[in-house]
Parts: sequence; structure tokens; C-alpha cells
Amino acid sequence: MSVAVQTQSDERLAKPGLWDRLVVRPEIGALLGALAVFVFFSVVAGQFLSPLGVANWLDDASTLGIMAVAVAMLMIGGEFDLSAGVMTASTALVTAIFATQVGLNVWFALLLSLVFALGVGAVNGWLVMRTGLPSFIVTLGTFLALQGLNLGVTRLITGTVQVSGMRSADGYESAGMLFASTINVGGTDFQVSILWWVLFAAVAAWVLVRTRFGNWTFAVGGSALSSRAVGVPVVRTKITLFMTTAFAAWIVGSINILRNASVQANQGIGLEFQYIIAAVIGGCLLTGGFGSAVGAAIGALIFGMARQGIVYAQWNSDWFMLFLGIMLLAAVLVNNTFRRRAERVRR
Amino acid sequence: MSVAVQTQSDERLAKPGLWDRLVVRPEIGALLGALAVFVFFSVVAGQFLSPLGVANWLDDASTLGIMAVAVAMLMIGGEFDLSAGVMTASTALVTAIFATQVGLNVWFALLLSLVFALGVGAVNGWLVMRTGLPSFIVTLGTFLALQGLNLGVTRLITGTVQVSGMRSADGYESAGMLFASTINVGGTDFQVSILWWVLFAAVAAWVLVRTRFGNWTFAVGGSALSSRAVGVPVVRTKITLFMTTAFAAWIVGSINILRNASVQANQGIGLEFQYIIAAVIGGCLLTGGFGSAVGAAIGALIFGMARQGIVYAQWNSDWFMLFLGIMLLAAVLVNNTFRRRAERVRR
Amino acid sequence: MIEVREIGKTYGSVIALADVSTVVNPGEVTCVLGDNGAGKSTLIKILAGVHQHDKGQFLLDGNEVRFSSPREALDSGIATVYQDLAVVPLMSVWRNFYLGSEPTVGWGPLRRLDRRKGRETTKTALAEMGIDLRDVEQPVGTLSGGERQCVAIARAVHFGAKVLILDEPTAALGVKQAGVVLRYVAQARDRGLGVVLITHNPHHAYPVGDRFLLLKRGRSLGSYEKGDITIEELTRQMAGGAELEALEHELRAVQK
Amino acid sequence: MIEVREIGKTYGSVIALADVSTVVNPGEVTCVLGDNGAGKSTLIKILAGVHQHDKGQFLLDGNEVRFSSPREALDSGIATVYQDLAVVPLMSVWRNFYLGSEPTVGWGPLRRLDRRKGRETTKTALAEMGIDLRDVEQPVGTLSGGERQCVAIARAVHFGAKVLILDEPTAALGVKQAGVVLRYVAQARDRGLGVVLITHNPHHAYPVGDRFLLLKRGRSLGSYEKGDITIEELTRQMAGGAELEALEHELRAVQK
Amino acid sequence: ACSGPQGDKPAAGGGAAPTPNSGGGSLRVAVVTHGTSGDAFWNVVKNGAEAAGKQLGAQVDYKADGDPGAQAKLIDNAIAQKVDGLVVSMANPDALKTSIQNAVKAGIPVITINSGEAKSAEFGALTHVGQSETIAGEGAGERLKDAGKTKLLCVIHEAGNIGQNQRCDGAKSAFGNVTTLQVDINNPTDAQSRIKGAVQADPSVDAVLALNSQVAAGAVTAIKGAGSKAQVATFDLNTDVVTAIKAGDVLFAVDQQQYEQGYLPIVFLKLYKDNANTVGGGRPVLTGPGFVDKSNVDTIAPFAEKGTR
Ligand SMILES: Nc1ncnc2c1ncn2[C@@H]1O[C@H](COP(=O)(O)OP(=O)(O)OP(=O)(O)O)[C@@H](O)[C@H]1O
Ligand SMILES: Nc1ncnc2c1ncn2[C@@H]1O[C@H](COP(=O)(O)OP(=O)(O)OP(=O)(O)O)[C@@H](O)[C@H]1O
Ligand SMILES: [Mg+2]
Ligand SMILES: [Mg+2]
Repeated sequence: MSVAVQTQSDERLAKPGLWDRLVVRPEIGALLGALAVFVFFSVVAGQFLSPLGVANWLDDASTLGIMAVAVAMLMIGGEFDLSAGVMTASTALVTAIFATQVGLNVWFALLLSLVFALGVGAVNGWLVMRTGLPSFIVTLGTFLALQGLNLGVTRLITGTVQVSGMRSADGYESAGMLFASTINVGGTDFQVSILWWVLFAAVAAWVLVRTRFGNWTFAVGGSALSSRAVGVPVVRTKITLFMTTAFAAWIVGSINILRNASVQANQGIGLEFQYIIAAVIGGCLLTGGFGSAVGAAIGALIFGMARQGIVYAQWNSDWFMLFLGIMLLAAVLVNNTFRRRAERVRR
Repeated sequence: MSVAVQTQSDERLAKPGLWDRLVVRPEIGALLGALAVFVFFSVVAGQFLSPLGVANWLDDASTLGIMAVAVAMLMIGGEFDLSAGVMTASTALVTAIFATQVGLNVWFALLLSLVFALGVGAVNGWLVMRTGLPSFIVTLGTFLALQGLNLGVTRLITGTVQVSGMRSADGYESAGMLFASTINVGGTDFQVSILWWVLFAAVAAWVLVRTRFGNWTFAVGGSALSSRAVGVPVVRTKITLFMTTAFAAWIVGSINILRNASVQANQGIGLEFQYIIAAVIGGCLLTGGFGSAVGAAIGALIFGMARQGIVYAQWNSDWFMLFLGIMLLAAVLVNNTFRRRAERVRR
Repeated sequence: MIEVREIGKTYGSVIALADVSTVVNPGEVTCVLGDNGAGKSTLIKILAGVHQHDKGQFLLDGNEVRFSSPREALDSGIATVYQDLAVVPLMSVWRNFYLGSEPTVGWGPLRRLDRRKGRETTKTALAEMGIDLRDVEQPVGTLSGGERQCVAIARAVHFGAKVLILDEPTAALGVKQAGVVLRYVAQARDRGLGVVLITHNPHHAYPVGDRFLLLKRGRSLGSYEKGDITIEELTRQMAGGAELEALEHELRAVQK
Repeated sequence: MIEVREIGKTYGSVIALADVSTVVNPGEVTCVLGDNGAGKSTLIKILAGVHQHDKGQFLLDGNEVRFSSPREALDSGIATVYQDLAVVPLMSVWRNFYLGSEPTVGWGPLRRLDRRKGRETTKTALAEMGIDLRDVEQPVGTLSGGERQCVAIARAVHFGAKVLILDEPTAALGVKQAGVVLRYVAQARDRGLGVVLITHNPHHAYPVGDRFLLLKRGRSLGSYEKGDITIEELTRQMAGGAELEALEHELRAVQK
Repeated sequence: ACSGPQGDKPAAGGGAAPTPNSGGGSLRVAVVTHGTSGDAFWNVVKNGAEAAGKQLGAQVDYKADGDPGAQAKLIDNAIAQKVDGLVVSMANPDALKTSIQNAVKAGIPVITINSGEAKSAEFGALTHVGQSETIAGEGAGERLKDAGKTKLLCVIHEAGNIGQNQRCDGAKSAFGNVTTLQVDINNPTDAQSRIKGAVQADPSVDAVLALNSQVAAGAVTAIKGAGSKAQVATFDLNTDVVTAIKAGDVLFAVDQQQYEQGYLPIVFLKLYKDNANTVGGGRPVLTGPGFVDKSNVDTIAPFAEKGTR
């Protein structure tokens, strides 16, 4: 971003400083956190830096990252989506059931599950806007309902708690090319999901900062009442954001089902928090109105590196959660120290 | 509450109406919701109204209710505690390890775990106030860390994932009297935890509405900055609230360990949301500054009745979560319709 | 241009406004005056589409309308400065300035904000009001109360096409800034806009107003043309008549 | 009683206040006047303990102090009305009134709020200001801007023991209420309190002020005793001197 | 310091492609399962694997994730670490296919445990150790039927957990009249209340099958409280269950001997690496469901306490 305002020297400004201007970006904390985690595990864990290792943690970060970016946009818009985690399983289940049980072409099954996802997103948004209830509660309701549907429908149709057999469905190969192929770079296979992640983050960042819709997103999250008063279509903006999250869940669900060729009914539960954590590490405020898509993508990267790094370092898995908790607190603290300076907002 | 203000007839007031005045209480929505759920299951499920059935769902509601009340106070104070669920397991584990592995008297083990609980609560509060990070994130960190500690320490000490054998520890019986006995009313055994729940809710309600500390709780949740500006000790109030939540977790942990005589390391995970849901059903605002302890207790009752009612109605438990989700949404909607009128706040 | 007839509004059991009628003509300033809680903000929120009236009629250019959102009011050329300002504290000054009416360049999916134009127009518009900001990229939340007020006013003046509504625009302003705002009001009027001005300061209202609507406890105390009333009488009416005399007497005593 | 010497404060890289000195004596009103963003609120926030100064000295009764919280300032008898009011919108009027200084009855663990006293005192204190509320149990968030302001002022007046600080107390008030507030200021002064009054209205400042501190862009333009300055000169100074003349001229032209 | 010669093509059966790359030296094995070590059952597996590692001087890393995709990533991770052996539980063979085949391609010997027996050889694993949960469930169902029970309540404590569903399905196929009940293991009060409610609502239930020892203890209390005459059977042991078996409150406990599922693969991998041995010619090694009842509880109780049964 090239800032075109000429720096007039104002006697009320102490010292502008390049550092201060850099530090103003919401992503900077996350970036430094990512660097710290990267260096730490590069030193501690041998294989962390090997091409295979990098491909591994990038892959882990990618599906998390796609969701984190969407959730970050929603959070900037002042709302939560607790159903985002199960949604990744629901979309995969819908695709899998249509492809394997009904026997549709995979592409067609994907289309149906996309419609389903957008529908759920719209319902979430509509309920939140219509009832005026906090999205935390409404999406908790859809979270529970989807969780129940996932299990109930799967058991009803298949008699077990998983749907498998995608590999023999029509169109599996071509759809797999799009969502689940690998790209060979220098002898190592990288998952295509990494590309999706980068693409999604780039588009989201552009939309947020450069477009009118992005402006509205910040506005409705910062103050919905004020936005409405100056003519921002608050309801439309928020519903679109919920649908964006559902759309991201569809992408991730499709990546999962096409890569794993099977899906379990209880998948995705609890992931919604990882998305929120990644978004917050990336600089989003829980209260809305502030944050960055790139930051959320970096937050997911920190998460992926830490999660796989702990494995590379061969620490005892009993303590895994403890490490993760401490890592999270540390990352957020580093992050916050920087953001404090950035957010020169009256408190 | 007897309102001592004489109703001067003001031409700017349309019609006072008893109904309108009743409906102003934050608990009213929850109360009506509870009534609806009660009537529904009384009709649908045969055994729901039997003395045993009542004892059963009251018991289920009780441990949830104790926590919900504490969490409601914290939420009114504007903060979250995601570590509240695992804390119930941590306190039980600490008690059990000291009683069975170290061989201390149960009373002494209980005391040590109380100290531990208050310590964790204080750390939570201190971190939140000190760093200025949202409590959602900080307690998510402690949630993960405690989860790791529970598993790691338990496995380290016992080699298994549960601590059992409380029954043979010194002082088990007398401590059990306090936390895990049953009271026979008309031939049916009611758990003493129900008394704890009622007691806890009553004290909390009194503190919130009638004492200075309660006033401060509402104030720091409603606007921490304004409260500070008029001289409310914001930091002290919030830390006390975190410690209250930890204290409630200690009570529930003690009830659990003394009743079940064993505790599993991964217990309590995910319950924090049930507490929050109960508090919200009971009329607490997620944003703080508004709510009621009695409401949260009733919210827990709704939860307990719905959860056990589904079992009594013998619905297929595959769909359990779906029912729960729909029930939650319905209860909150009913609730909200009433609160809308109550909260005559400028929006 | 705008006419309201016996309009009324209740919040739950609170009757905030009842049977108020007035008219806003192009090239005229209608001042709404009254005590605290008299219902002034409620009246203009109805005009701005934030709330809907429960009773009476709201005519725009002779047609009865009922705005369901401020967007519709804006689209009809009614721009408003709210008492509580309606700014988004975390957003930058220029983004707040253009919020809801963003300038864009490009086509189709590549349509994007014209940020250069946004920044420059904002800077110019504010500078004209005598506010020189360090940086239009700084969040509005870091501005002082008066600076924030100026941003809101500059925005409304910039986008007001037919009617400009100002709810206590001068309350938080310094003497100089208040003067500038009054000049703006006069300029807007001269450009042929209808202006609705709410203020507690008769010294601000009298010089620019053409019509004075007096509210008290949600009801109209009467509507006066400028010719029909003197500034002293206006002040007396605003303060609730006779009561003021005692007070003035007391204050004078206080001045030693 | 209070003296500040060459006090300074920066927010990050923003210098909000630099080298400002003044004194608040018992039984006197010190008016702080100045443009928007001049640093007035910053100055009083330092006096009230909300912020801490970075430079200079802050003397209370001759001893250097540095309040780390508003509680300390309150305990030293300094009560403040903030520009952003510092009320908790969701809490009832009387609870807001007493917030931080709740009256209690009973002993030990049974010590509880004296709610009857709280309600009645609040009702009386507000009624004395000419605000008659429907119900002191209603949330402050449902009051109009001016009503809220009155609650904050009534509170400060009630609890101010030695010094009363008012940041633009009359900004949102009607003519009558503003008059009442000025009378309060005069009464507090006569009771021997030191008062700090911030306002943009020279007509409000001049009658009650004993000393006028003029700020501009964070620096002091000088401090005047009442005898040393006329209201015209004061207005001129507040508006930034010469610039005003052009404006007045213009406005007069505008009045047709 | 016995660095044996590089055996390039062992005469091993089962179509195992990977070659034991070096004799001696320290062995590093990654155990990747779908059950976290917080789960009582998998805790024993972990203890078995670690015990074998200690005894054989091998380094054992136990990692687990219930999400098949995440489990696949953990396998990829192990491949990147170039471990010397991989032990995988295949609750969801489809999802792990690519990762396991990659491991085999990378020359890492793979042994599957617990579930996924049918696909084990196809994916190129050396052998399979264990027995599917379905068979264990069938065993339990049969024994309950033999005990003359007519209606069984199978308590699933983690909704959507594939292993638990297989156990209940197994019990159903052997027993017949089975209803399942979902409870939340994380909330013991709720679990107990729900079991109580279920037996109260349907008095014809005369047997309860718990899939976890703590649920079993809760079920015993619940049944007493509800005044039902149903009897409890369970998977896994703990002190409470041992006491309850002695007291006759719990009919029997299914013991899958999952300790062996952790222990044996490490031994096999060690043998394979040092000596290119395979066991049973690639045929699965069955650990078999054992049953603990009044007759043998005294022998087994001390091991349960140590976390090895
Ligand atoms: N959302 C609301 N809910 C309930 N009552 C309200 C609401 N908004 C305003 N009121 C009440 O309606 C009355 C009129 O309020 P309004 O804000 O219109 O007054 P005002 O004339 O603008 O006063 P001020 O000069 O103080 O701004 C007040 O008594 C206020 O308490
Ligand atoms: N928290 C803050 N962070 C950064 N800058 C601030 C902060 N608070 C105030 N400022 C800046 O300091 C300067 C002085 O602000 P202050 O609020 O003291 O002005 P003021 O004289 O009270 O103005 P007004 O008359 O408009 O209320 C302003 O330029 C403002 O932008
Ligand atoms: Mg108003
Ligand atoms: Mg100010």
C-alpha cells in the first residue's frame, strides 16, 4: 500500500519513524510470531526444514488457513461462526453421500453441497440479523444441529459413522485434480490446498482493503448502528460474510473428501476455535471492526508450524496441549505488544 | 424486589401495566422457556414427572447450574472463562492425586485443590487485566494448558488416564457427606448437589443485586473505562470474578470426584460452552453488563430438563445434538422476544 | 419539500413525540429547539429513516413516504449529522467520510475504491472547515470530540443533495469551528437546500434560522417564522418561559 | 490547592500537551478554554487520575502527586465530569449516580447496598437540577443526551469534596439546564471548592470564571485573571484572534 | 556395534516391498493411531508400545488424532522424519491409503494395528496386529446372550467415534435387540443421569454395555438408583470395575489385550530391522478379546492398576 499523503511536519507529532509506521499494520505481530516459531522449530527439530517437512506443515496450515481467512472476514464484520468447523464435515458428507450413495457424478455432488453450504450460511446470517441475537448463540445452535444431522443422517443412510468409497465415483479423478492433487516442486509433492490457501488469502485481502464491500465489512463490525445510519446495507453485508464462511467451509470440505476419499461424521468438531485463534493471532479483534486477512493466513501458518513442529521435535504427545496453550499465549502476547503501538485508539 | 418509587402519572408514559413491569426482569424469558420445556416433556415422556425422574434431571442441572451461575457473574463482569470446563476436572484430579497417590486425608486434599483452583483463577484474571488481551484468548490458553497438564500429570503419576480409588482414602466418608450425599425426600434420593446449586444461585443473586461488589460487577461489564473513571476498582473486581468461577469449578470438581470416586483426565472438555449457553439462556448478554444469576440457574435447569427429557422420551440418541440445537435456538428466541421489551435500551 | 403532519413516535411505553407538524422548504433553515429530552433527536431520526413514525404523515415532495432505512433517506437526498455522530471509531478518517457512498474506479469484479480521491477530498473538505488533520489515515477514534464532530458535518455537507439535517452540530465545537458550521448552514441554504438545525444555543439558531419549531416534552409549543419572534423571546421560550427569569436573576447575582 | 507546572503528555507519537502551568484555588473557578483538540480534556484527565503526565509537576496542597487511578483522585476529593460522561448505559440511573461510592448498610458479610437511600438521593439531586425523571430505575442508556449529562454532573457535584472538574458540562444542555449547571458551579465555588470548568461558550465561561487558561494545539496561550480581560477579548482569543473577525463579518453578511 | 550387511531383498512374504535398511543401531518407530492417549483404551496401547521400546532400546513416538485427515498428516510427518518403522491404526482405511502407500514407497516398514485388517496387506503393510472392534463387540454380545439377557443398552460415550460404533454394531449382530445411547464422557454427572433415565424409561432393558470403565462405574450407580435389575458389562478395567466385578455388579469386562497391539508391532519392527524377520507370513496376528469376570479378576486386577490391561 503506497500511502500518498505527504508528511507535513506538524509540531504536535513527536517522531514519525519508519518503525512506527511499519508497526501500524495489523499483521506485523503475527509475522514476527511466525518468524519466531519458524526459527525455534528449525533449530529444535531436525526434519522441520526438509522439503518434505515444509510441505507437511504448509499442508496442515492450508486447510486451517482457508477457514481462518474467511472467519477473520466475518470477525472483522463483527460476527462469529461456531458452526464453521462442523460445516467442513457437513459439506464433505453431502458430497460423499450424493456421490457414493445416490451415485451422482462427483462434480454434480460438489455443486449440490455448495448450494447446501451457501444455504446454511444464509440461514445463519438471516437468523442473526432477523432475531438480533448474538451470532455466538445462533451459530452455536446451528453447530449443534449440524453435528446432530451429520451423525443422524450418516447413520441413517450408511449404518455406520463414516461415508467412504469416493474413489470409485464418477468424476472423482477430475474433481480430485482441482481439490486434492499434488504439485511436484524440486522432487517434493506439495498439496494443491496450499495454492487455494494463498489464493483465498490474497483475494480476501484485496477485497477487504480495496473494495467497497471490504469497507462495509470494517464498518459493520466497527459499529453496525453508525454504519446503518450512514447508509451501509448492514444486513446484506453480514449475510454475505456468513455465506463467505460457508463457502470456505465448502472448499475445505471438498479438499478433505477428495483427498481422503472418506469422511467421518464427527469430523470438524472443535476446529471452529482453531479458526478463531488463528484469526486473533493474525490481529483480528474479537469485538470486530479491526483485523486483516493476511494476518489470519499467517496465524494459520503459526498454528500449522507449531502443531507439526511439536511432532518433529518428538515431544511427548501427552503434553501436546500444554505446549500448544503456552505457544498460543506467547504468540498472542508478542503480537499484542506490537499491536498496542499500532492501534492508537482511545481506550 | 420491592420498588419503592411512587408511580407518578407522567403524560409521556403510555401505560405502565403489570405485565410490562414483570417482563423487565432478565430472568423472565428463561422462566417461561423452562416452563415450556417442562410442560412439553411432562406430556411427551412418561417417566419425566416421576419422583425419580425429577431427582434425575435436577441432579443433571445442578452441577451445570453451579458453574453456570459463576460463569454468568463473570459474563456480567464482561469476561469469559473457557477454562471453566477443564477446571472441574483439574480440581478433581488434584484432590484425587493427593488423596490416593500421596495418601493425604481427603479434607486436606480438598483444601490443596481449592488453593490450586483459586490460584488458576487469579492467574487467569491477572493475565487478562495485565496484558489487556481478550479473556476469550487468555482463557483459551489456560484451557489448552490445563488440558495438557491434566493428561500429562495423570499419566506421569498413575500410568493410566484416570485416578481412582478414592473410596479407600482417609476422610472420604465425611467429605462425601458434604459433597456427594443424597437426601431422601418422600422415598426418593435427591443429590446434595441440588442444594449446593440452589444455595450458590441464591448467594450469587443476592451479591449481584444487593451488594457493592455486585454493583461493581455490572459496572465493569457494562463499561470498564467509565467504571474506572468513577473510581471502581476494575482490576480487583474482575480478578475476584475469575476466582469465583474457579471456586465454583472446585465445588463441582469435588462433587464429581467424591461421588464417582474416580476421575478421568479428559473430563470436562467442552462443558465451558454449556455453561455459557445456560448463562445466555438465562438472560446474560455476551457483551457484559447485563444478566442475572437466577436466570443462569434456570438456564441450567432448561438444559438439564431438555437433555434428560430427550432420554425419557426415548428419542433416537443419534439425533440428540440436533434436538439440543433446535431446543437451544427455540429457548433463546422465546427468551429474546421477552427481553427485547425489557431492555428498553437505545440501540 | 419535507412536511410532517401530526407525527408521533413511542418507544415501548415512552411517548417521545406526539402531534408534531412542521415543514422544511428549499432554501430555508428550520430550527428545532427545546429542552433536553423534548424529542428533537427523535423527530430528526424519523426524517433520516433511522426510526419509523407510528402516527401521522411524512410527506416528501408531496408524496407520503416511510423510510425503512437511512439508505433510502440518503438516496432521496437527505443527509444527516447525528447527535451521537455515527462514525466508526476504528476506521480511518477518510473511510468514515466516504462510508456508504464510496467512490470507485474500475469495472465488474475489479471495481475498487478510489483511495486517492477519497483521501484528497476528505483532506480538502476538512481543511475548509478549519480542521487540519495530521493524517486522514488515522482512526477516527483518536480524534478529539470536536474533530470527530467536524468529520460528521463535513460528510453530511458533502453528500447532502436536497435536505441537510444537523442534530446539535455545534455542541462540542470551539467558537471558531461553530462559526464555520453556521456559515456552512447558511451556504447550504443559499444553494437551495432545505436545512433542519437542532441546537440549544439561541445565539446560534437565531442568525441562520427561518422557522423555529419549539418542542417540549414531546409536544409542539408552536412554530414561528423569523419575523414573528425576537431573539429574547426565543430564548425565553426555549428555557421554558417564566422559570428562566428567576434563574437569570440568580445568575446575575452570582456574577457579583 | 492544585497546581500544575509545565506539565506535558504524549500519546504515542502525538504530543497532546506541553509546558502547561496553572493553578486551582479554593473558592475560585479556573476556566480552561481552547480550540477543538487543544488538549483540554487531556489536561483534566491528568488531574482526575485517568492518565498520568509525562513531564512537569502536579502539586496537590503543595505536595507532588501522581494519581495512578481515578480512585485516588476521588479519595483526594477531586470529582470529575468527563466529556464522554463515564456512565454505564445498561445500569440504572441511581446505580450510576452512586457508582464507586455506594452507600451501604449492615455489617460484615451482610453489608449491602442502601438502595432506598440511593434512589431517593438520586431523585432529589436530579430534581434539583430541573431534570424530572420518570423512574430512577431506568437504564441510563435510555436517557436523552442532555439527561445523561445531568446525571454525570449531579454525581460529581454530590461527591466533589475539594475540587470539581467539569469537561464541557453544558455542551449538550438546554438553555435552562445550562443555567442550572452554571448556578451549581457558582454554588460549589461559594462553598469553597476549587472548580475547573471547560467550555467552548465564552458566555458560559465569563460570568462564573475567575481565571482563564487558554490552550492552543497543546500549548498555553496564557492565563488571565478575570480583571485582566473582557468578554470580547476572551471570545477573540478563544477563536484564534484575527481569524474570527473575517468570520464574524461573513456571518453578519449571512444574516441578511 | 553389529552393523550387519545390507540385505537388499529379503525373502519375506506378504508382498512387503520395503527393505530393512540397516541392522542394529537405534530404532525409531512412530505409532500413529486414531485414539488419543487420553482415551483409556489407547492409553494401554501407548503403554505397551513404550514398554516395548524401553525393553528393546527403540525410540517410540506415540501420536494420535481422531480426525482421519489429521491422522494422515501425522503419517506424512513421520515420513518426513524418516522414521525406521511406522505403526498405524486404520479406523478409516480410505483416508490413510495415500499416506501409508507413501510410507511404503519411502521404504518405511508399516504395521497396522487394531482396525483395518482387510486393507492392511493391500496397502503394503508388513502385517496386522489386533482385532477389529467389531469382533470384540460380537464377543461381548454373545456372552450377554449366553447370560440370558434379552434387551441390551449400548452406551456410546463419544458420538461419532468409529471404534465405539463398531463395538455396538458387533454387539448388535451377535445379540440382536440392542439400542444405543449417546452420553458425554466429559460430563460424568450427565452420563450417569442419562443412563439412569434410559433404564427407567425402558424397564425391559436388562443389560447395559459400557465402552469405558468410568462409564461402567457410573452405569452401576445409575442402575441402582433407578431400581432396575439390569446388569452391566463393560470394555476396559479400572479399580472401580475390578471391585464391581468382585461384588457381582459388573458381569464381565471385555479385555481386548490391546497392550499387545502396542507392544508386538515394536518387537516385529525390531526383528524386521535386525534380522529381516516377519511373523506369521504376513497373516494378521490376533490379540483376541479376553474376558475378565469373577473367575480371573484377581489375577488381572493388579495389571489394570498399572495401566497395562
Ligand atoms: N431508544 C429509546 N428507548 C426509550 N426511550 C427513548 C429512546 N430514545 C429516546 N428515548 C426517550 O425519548 C425522549 C426524547 O428523546 P430525544 O433523544 O429525542 O430527546 P432530545 O430532544 O434529542 O434531547 P437532547 O436535547 O437531550 O438531545 C427522552 O425522554 C428519551 O428518554
Ligand atoms: N488516546 C489518544 N491517543 C492518541 N491521540 C489522542 C488520544 N486522546 C487525545 N488525542 C489527541 O490529543 C489531542 C488533544 O485531545 P483532547 O481530547 O485533549 O482535546 P480537547 O481540547 O479536549 O478537544 P475538544 O474540545 O474537541 O474536546 C487531539 O489532537 C487528539 O487527537
Ligand atoms: Mg437529542
Ligand atoms: Mg475534550
